[in-house]
Amino acid sequence: MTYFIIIISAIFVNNIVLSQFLGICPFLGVSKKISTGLGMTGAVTFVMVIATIVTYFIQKLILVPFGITFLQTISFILVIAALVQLVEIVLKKVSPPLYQALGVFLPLITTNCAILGVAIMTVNRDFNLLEAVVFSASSAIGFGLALVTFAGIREQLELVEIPKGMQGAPIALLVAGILAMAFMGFAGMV
Amino acid sequence: MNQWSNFTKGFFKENPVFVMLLGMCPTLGVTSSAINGLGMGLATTFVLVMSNIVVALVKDFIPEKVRIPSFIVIIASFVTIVEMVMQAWLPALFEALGLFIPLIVVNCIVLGRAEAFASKNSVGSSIIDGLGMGLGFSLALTILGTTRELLGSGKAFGLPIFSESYGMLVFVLAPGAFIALGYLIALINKIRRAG
Amino acid sequence: MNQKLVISPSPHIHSGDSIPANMYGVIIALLPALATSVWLFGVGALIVTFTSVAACVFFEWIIQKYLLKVTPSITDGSAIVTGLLLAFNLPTNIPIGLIIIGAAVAIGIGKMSFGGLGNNPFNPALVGRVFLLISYPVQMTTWPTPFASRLQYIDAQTGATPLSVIKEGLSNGQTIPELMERIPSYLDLFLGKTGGSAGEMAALALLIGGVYLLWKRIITWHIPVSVIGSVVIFTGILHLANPSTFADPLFHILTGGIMLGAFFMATDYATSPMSNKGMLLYGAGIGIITVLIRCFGSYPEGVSFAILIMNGFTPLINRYMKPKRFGETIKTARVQTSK
Amino acid sequence: MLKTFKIGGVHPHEWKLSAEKQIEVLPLPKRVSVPVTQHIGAPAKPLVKKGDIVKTGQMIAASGGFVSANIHSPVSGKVFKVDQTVDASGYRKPAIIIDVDGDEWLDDIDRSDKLVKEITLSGEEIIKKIGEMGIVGMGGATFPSHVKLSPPPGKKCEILIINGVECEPYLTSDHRLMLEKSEELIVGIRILMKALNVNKAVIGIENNKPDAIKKLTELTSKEEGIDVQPLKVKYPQGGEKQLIDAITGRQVPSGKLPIEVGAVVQNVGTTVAVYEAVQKNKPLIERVVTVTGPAIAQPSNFLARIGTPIEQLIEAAGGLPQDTGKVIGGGPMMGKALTSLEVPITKGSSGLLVLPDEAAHRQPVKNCIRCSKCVSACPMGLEPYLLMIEAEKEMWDRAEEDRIMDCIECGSCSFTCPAHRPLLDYIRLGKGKVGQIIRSRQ
Amino acid sequence: MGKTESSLSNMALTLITITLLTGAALGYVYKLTEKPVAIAKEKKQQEAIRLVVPEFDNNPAQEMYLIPTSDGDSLKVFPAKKEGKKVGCAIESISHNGFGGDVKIMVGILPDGTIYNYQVLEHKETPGLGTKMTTWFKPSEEDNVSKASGNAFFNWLFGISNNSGGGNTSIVGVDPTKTKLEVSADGGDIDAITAATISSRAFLEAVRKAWYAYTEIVDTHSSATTKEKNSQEGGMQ
Amino acid sequence: MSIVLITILTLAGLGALAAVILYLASQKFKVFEDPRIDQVEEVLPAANCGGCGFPGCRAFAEALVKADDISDLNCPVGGAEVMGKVAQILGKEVAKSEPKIAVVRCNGTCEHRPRLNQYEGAPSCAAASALYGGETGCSFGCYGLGDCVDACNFDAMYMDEKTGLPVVIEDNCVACGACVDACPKNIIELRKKGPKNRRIFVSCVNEEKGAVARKACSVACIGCGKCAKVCPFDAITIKNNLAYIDDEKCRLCRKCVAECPTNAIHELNFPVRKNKTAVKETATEEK
Repeated sequence: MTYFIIIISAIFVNNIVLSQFLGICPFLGVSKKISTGLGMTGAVTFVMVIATIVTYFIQKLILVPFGITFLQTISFILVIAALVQLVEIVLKKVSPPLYQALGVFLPLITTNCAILGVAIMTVNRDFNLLEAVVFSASSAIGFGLALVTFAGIREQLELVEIPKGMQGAPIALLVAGILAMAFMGFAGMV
Repeated sequence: MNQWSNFTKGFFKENPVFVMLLGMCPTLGVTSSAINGLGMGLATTFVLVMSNIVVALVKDFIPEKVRIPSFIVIIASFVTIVEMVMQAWLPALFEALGLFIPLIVVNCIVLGRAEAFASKNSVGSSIIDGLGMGLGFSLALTILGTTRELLGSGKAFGLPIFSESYGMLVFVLAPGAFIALGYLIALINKIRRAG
Repeated sequence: MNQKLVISPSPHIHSGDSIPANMYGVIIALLPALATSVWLFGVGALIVTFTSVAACVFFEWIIQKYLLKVTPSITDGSAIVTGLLLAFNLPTNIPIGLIIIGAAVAIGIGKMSFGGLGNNPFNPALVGRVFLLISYPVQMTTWPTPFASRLQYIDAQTGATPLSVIKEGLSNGQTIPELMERIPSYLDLFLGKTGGSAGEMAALALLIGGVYLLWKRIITWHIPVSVIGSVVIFTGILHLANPSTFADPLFHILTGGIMLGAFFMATDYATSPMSNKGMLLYGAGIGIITVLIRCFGSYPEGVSFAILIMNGFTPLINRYMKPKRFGETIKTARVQTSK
Repeated sequence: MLKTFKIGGVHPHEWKLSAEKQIEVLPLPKRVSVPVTQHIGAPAKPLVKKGDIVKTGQMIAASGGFVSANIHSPVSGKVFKVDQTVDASGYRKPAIIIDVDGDEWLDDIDRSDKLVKEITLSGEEIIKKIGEMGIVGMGGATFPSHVKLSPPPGKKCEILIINGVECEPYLTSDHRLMLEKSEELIVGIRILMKALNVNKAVIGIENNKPDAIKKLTELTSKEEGIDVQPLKVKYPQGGEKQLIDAITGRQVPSGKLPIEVGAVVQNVGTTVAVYEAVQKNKPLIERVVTVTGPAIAQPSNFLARIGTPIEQLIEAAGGLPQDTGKVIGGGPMMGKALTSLEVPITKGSSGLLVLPDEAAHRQPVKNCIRCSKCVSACPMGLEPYLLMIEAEKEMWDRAEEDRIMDCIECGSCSFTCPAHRPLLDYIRLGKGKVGQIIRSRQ
Repeated sequence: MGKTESSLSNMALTLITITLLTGAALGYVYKLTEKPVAIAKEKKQQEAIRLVVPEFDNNPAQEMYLIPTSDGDSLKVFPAKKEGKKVGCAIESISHNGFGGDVKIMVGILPDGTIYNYQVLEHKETPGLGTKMTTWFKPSEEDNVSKASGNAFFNWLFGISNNSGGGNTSIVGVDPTKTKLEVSADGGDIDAITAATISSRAFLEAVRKAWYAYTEIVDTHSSATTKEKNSQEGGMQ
Repeated sequence: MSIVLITILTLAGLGALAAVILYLASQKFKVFEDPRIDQVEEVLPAANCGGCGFPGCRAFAEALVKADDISDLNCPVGGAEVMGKVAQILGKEVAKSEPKIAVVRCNGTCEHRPRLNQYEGAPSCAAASALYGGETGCSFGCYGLGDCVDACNFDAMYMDEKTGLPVVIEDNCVACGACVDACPKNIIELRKKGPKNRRIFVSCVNEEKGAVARKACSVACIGCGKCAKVCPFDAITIKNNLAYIDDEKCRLCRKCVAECPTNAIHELNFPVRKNKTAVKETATEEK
């Protein structure tokens, strides 16, 4: 049941984009088309799970035993940056179709604070490995849910005449705000 | 580019938040009050200036392939320093900003300026650039923080302006952050077009 | 012949249908519920409805005239519908200031920021309602008791809604059969003799309005049926699984905003899907999310949130659930050739 | 049992003002102008030149390709000139203009009223004859009939459908034809059945023409293989694909011809013309035209020669009313607004509708409120609101994906739109553009 | 480009150099801030304790000891003494049933069993609603001040009535044996924060837990000497 | 001191590991790519913010390298400076050819061309042209519904309310040709801008015979051929009853302008004509 709670919490109740404010840059940046949104979601899920696993071991095997948890930020981001680059290089060679689908989004992910944020949250919450994996995967799905929904709305808004002053970022933020408001309905569901 | 305009561009013309839409996560995440916004802005400014200096200093020694990792390490170390210093001397703010302090490291503004400006310019102009951008960022965060605090709880910088009971709670919460920023950007756009 | 002939592409005749006709149809359909509300809550219902409608029309007019600089279109009735629906979602003892804020948010944020009628991806009345609910939870969750103080407005005697009684009781460890004692009979619920927002409790009156809308072909059956159907099925399953924590389906559809939501809010043109299949999915989504929030969330009622959330999914539904094309029964190659 | 098509459709007011009016023969005009393009496909090549003397029924322009049709002189007289004349669109198109002098017909045309039942020609000969006589689809599409009757190799026609639906409001020409030329119609069907080598034919008639249904049912009760199918009144049932769906339950796949589902559809008027061509050797030189409109003094059905200026028809129906705002060639749903009254009647002119000024104008356009009424009205299951926006914003890729090319331009969407949006205007535009793109891709 | 080439040795060398330098810098700063961080943390705790119990002159943090509760948590108890005499004890208590997660509070209980004061240490409740718990359960002076500050017209417009502050909201000075520390909706004696019953319930649960823990100390070590002994043990921990 | 040591060792270790793994991986999994992508990426800010609409700077670089025309791609972080450099690398700046400008070849104002009917369809020339020939007797002339104005991205066109014809704002026109493509009647043509913006052209595209054309529009070209006869440079040809002035051959002598019986030939930006000698002078000057 705890896993179920983690999943529901990460996807709906504490959605990383709509209530935790993580990953806003790609949320606003890559949400103009549904297809791009889907690709980004795939890439984020992939990297987020791997990054969480790797940083989990770094935390448990290096930082905590040596009493140097203050190095969390720097070592996590170093690992994530290297990991993203590694995944990109490997994917490009091993599976070009997958690279086409996901790889193009990989550079964006280094600076996606959702990845680092989820990695840090995972260790802060003292999850075990399986919980960490479940948590990161559902966070990524929550990200994807918000992103794709948002992209859908934006695609539809492309078709109508938005008042000039509201075009672009303002209307996107407004939609995100209303979406966040709607998602507050899930409050207390865990 | 003259140094003065280099410094001031971050305030309005190229404001990282309102115009370039960078660093959105902390912008939205910590601005439930003006003071938090300001604190976050200043912390980011510090990291921005310091990493700009260091990147400008070492730019010629870094091989291409490890450029990004190197910059990230430099930035991350300053973030860690900020983290520790705040924890020691500003524990209240440290708690209020929470997760977003380590996340300065992935703030697009910091890495973006390091890449776009500091890695190509002298130390002096990098400082000015970092300072200008950082203060512009702080300004934006403070404005947004004040707006949200005022609308949400009737206060500005913690000082009561009107009774808290009138406040629209939404503005303190996540949705209000998006909505307030959306309208602020619309307003800024209008001013920019008019000006 | 001295007159110039008019040239226009076909068709040259029109059905005579118009936006005002649809909007005023909705308004007429809402009248029975308004009457019920006045019967139950008296002057408060009138004040809230009037303020809300007036404020919505006013904000629509002022924004169109001075901010958007277009010809105001308040006569098409859409602002009145928004005002009515907003009012129907508010307690009848809500302070006037909040109604005005709600109307400003509904029209300003929910509708005009997107360019006005038809462009808004979210139901304006619900944007206003949810905004108020989150901002002023205290005022938004104290409802007057029916018949208790029909001549009083703000200081009316307050009571709980059946849903909040259930939610409160369950978290106290009581069981559904125990709590049912404290709830009016289903007949009373059907007639609307219970606490709740201005226009949402009178299931019968809303049903009459809904039938009118269906008869006038302003809405189709798809959304109301799928909303109510999915609520019945989902709560039915839960009720069968554990009758002591989950109330029965009839209770669920008679209480709260299900009827109002299913017939009037979810069917909002601009924010609901275009294809019949899409409407069914959308309605089912609303039903399921509503039950999830009611049974597992911390809010006693979830219709508003559920509709807003599904509004968010509407563009995706429109994108991927196309109407049944002519000739689709025979599998054919797509127009676009693979090369 | 009433049948109808499955998806969409609307029900406009019927306005069949001239339903009770017998077909009258219109007097010969003084001068006719016969456009060389009266059909879909290549223009016909003129065979006469200025000053030539022609007889009624004489071929004056020859088919310009496989998909094209011969054109015969509707009158006898002298060719005034071979030049351009204004067509219904206001564009100038080549036409043969003939000054009428008497009414001298070619000798081999049988002008008697005698019903010739026996079909002597073979199937191939019939098709050849139909081609020679310049028969085209007279419901409005003007597709050359001999082409339609020659299924592509490998495809077999299983059922012949006779279109007596006349779903357009106001129009009654097919209705009158079915009543007044019922026996000729039946023989025409037999001829077509022979040409197509099928043994089943169904006449589809909407339920608002009970007299036609009754009469034809009586007549066909003796005929084997020919049935009358009453249909529920719904527009656009006269559309080929909708009619096939209504009668056979089969839906023609996107981008395919009716023969794909084994059906061939012919209009009532065409069928009668086929009878006359095959049995009486008479080319297509005249047709029944309904002249109608709310303000027209005597809404009528005229048998008019091709090339007669519409002015003369309107005159015969009581003249142009004072406050005329719009003159439409065809029905109100799919007809074309005419720019001038000098336009001649062509093979595809099924009616003339004169609308008063108050009914001629469009209402102001409002925002789309996404009510989805156009989606439920579209008989092709498309999303007109979306296609319009896509055409307006020039999103051709998405328009193609959303099957803009399937649109049959029936106008149900614009008819039903409460916001009075010019949906079909833009969809038509988009169809043109997307069509170009598709062609350029091949 | 005048930049160093991307060969293996160069790459590794650069990264190692940079990490070496930053590592050194970080280690140094860590050393530098280690103490202040610890002090800040301690100060925070001290502050919290000072707020919830009467004046004392010992170091309660050093004398802290743990008491397990029935549901598996262990609460920290900080005895406060003045001139060797016990003046009260601060108990750090927690509830897991908050609206947004755990609610962590510090409750001060006087030797006579009444609640002296409390302090909310950590919570994730809804701002503007559950967050009110920081002041809601204290005597209502401060609360009324802010309520009275509104203008009468606006109060009417927003439906804020001035007379709503008077309920039984305070737990300060309350003797839990006599007052039922539950929200009134559940049959208790304390009025919940308006529209935040769940938060109030969680808060009161934490207070009850603290109080049960306290009674446990009193019950198991009823004599003054055992108390003394216990606190010494605590001190040694 | 140990904590400092551990810190240094940990970070250095992680750094070294990252470097080695990345290096080995990049060696082992090398994939050939257009080297210009790297060059462009080099210039880009590498903020990977997604502000350009592409997922990351590299994707943007690829799009830039692939794109034929990079003028509508922009990097919001780097701005014009960066885009300039990108253009340099890719060599995509088009060499400036002889300046051209859009010219509207219809003079069928409400005055010259009486309206015969009234159009009420979608306000789009393309839609109207699919339907019919136009509100006047001339089925070649301007519809006046402004598709060209909508197509213009440079605010270089507007509809003159009085004449019902589009007007080109010369200073803004960049001769992109969008209006030319947008016009269903092919009225708009890109012509040489001419010295001092001086141009001569036939402001009509009506291919009807003279009488018909004249009847529809008082300033139509009737194809009389007088201009062609008078032209000393053979710049004027008559085809389908319509004169056309070849801007490559025209020397702006203006003889044709005076000759045209319907004033269908327009001259732009010439000084007011005083007498014949003055005309000749200007003409020679222009050479």
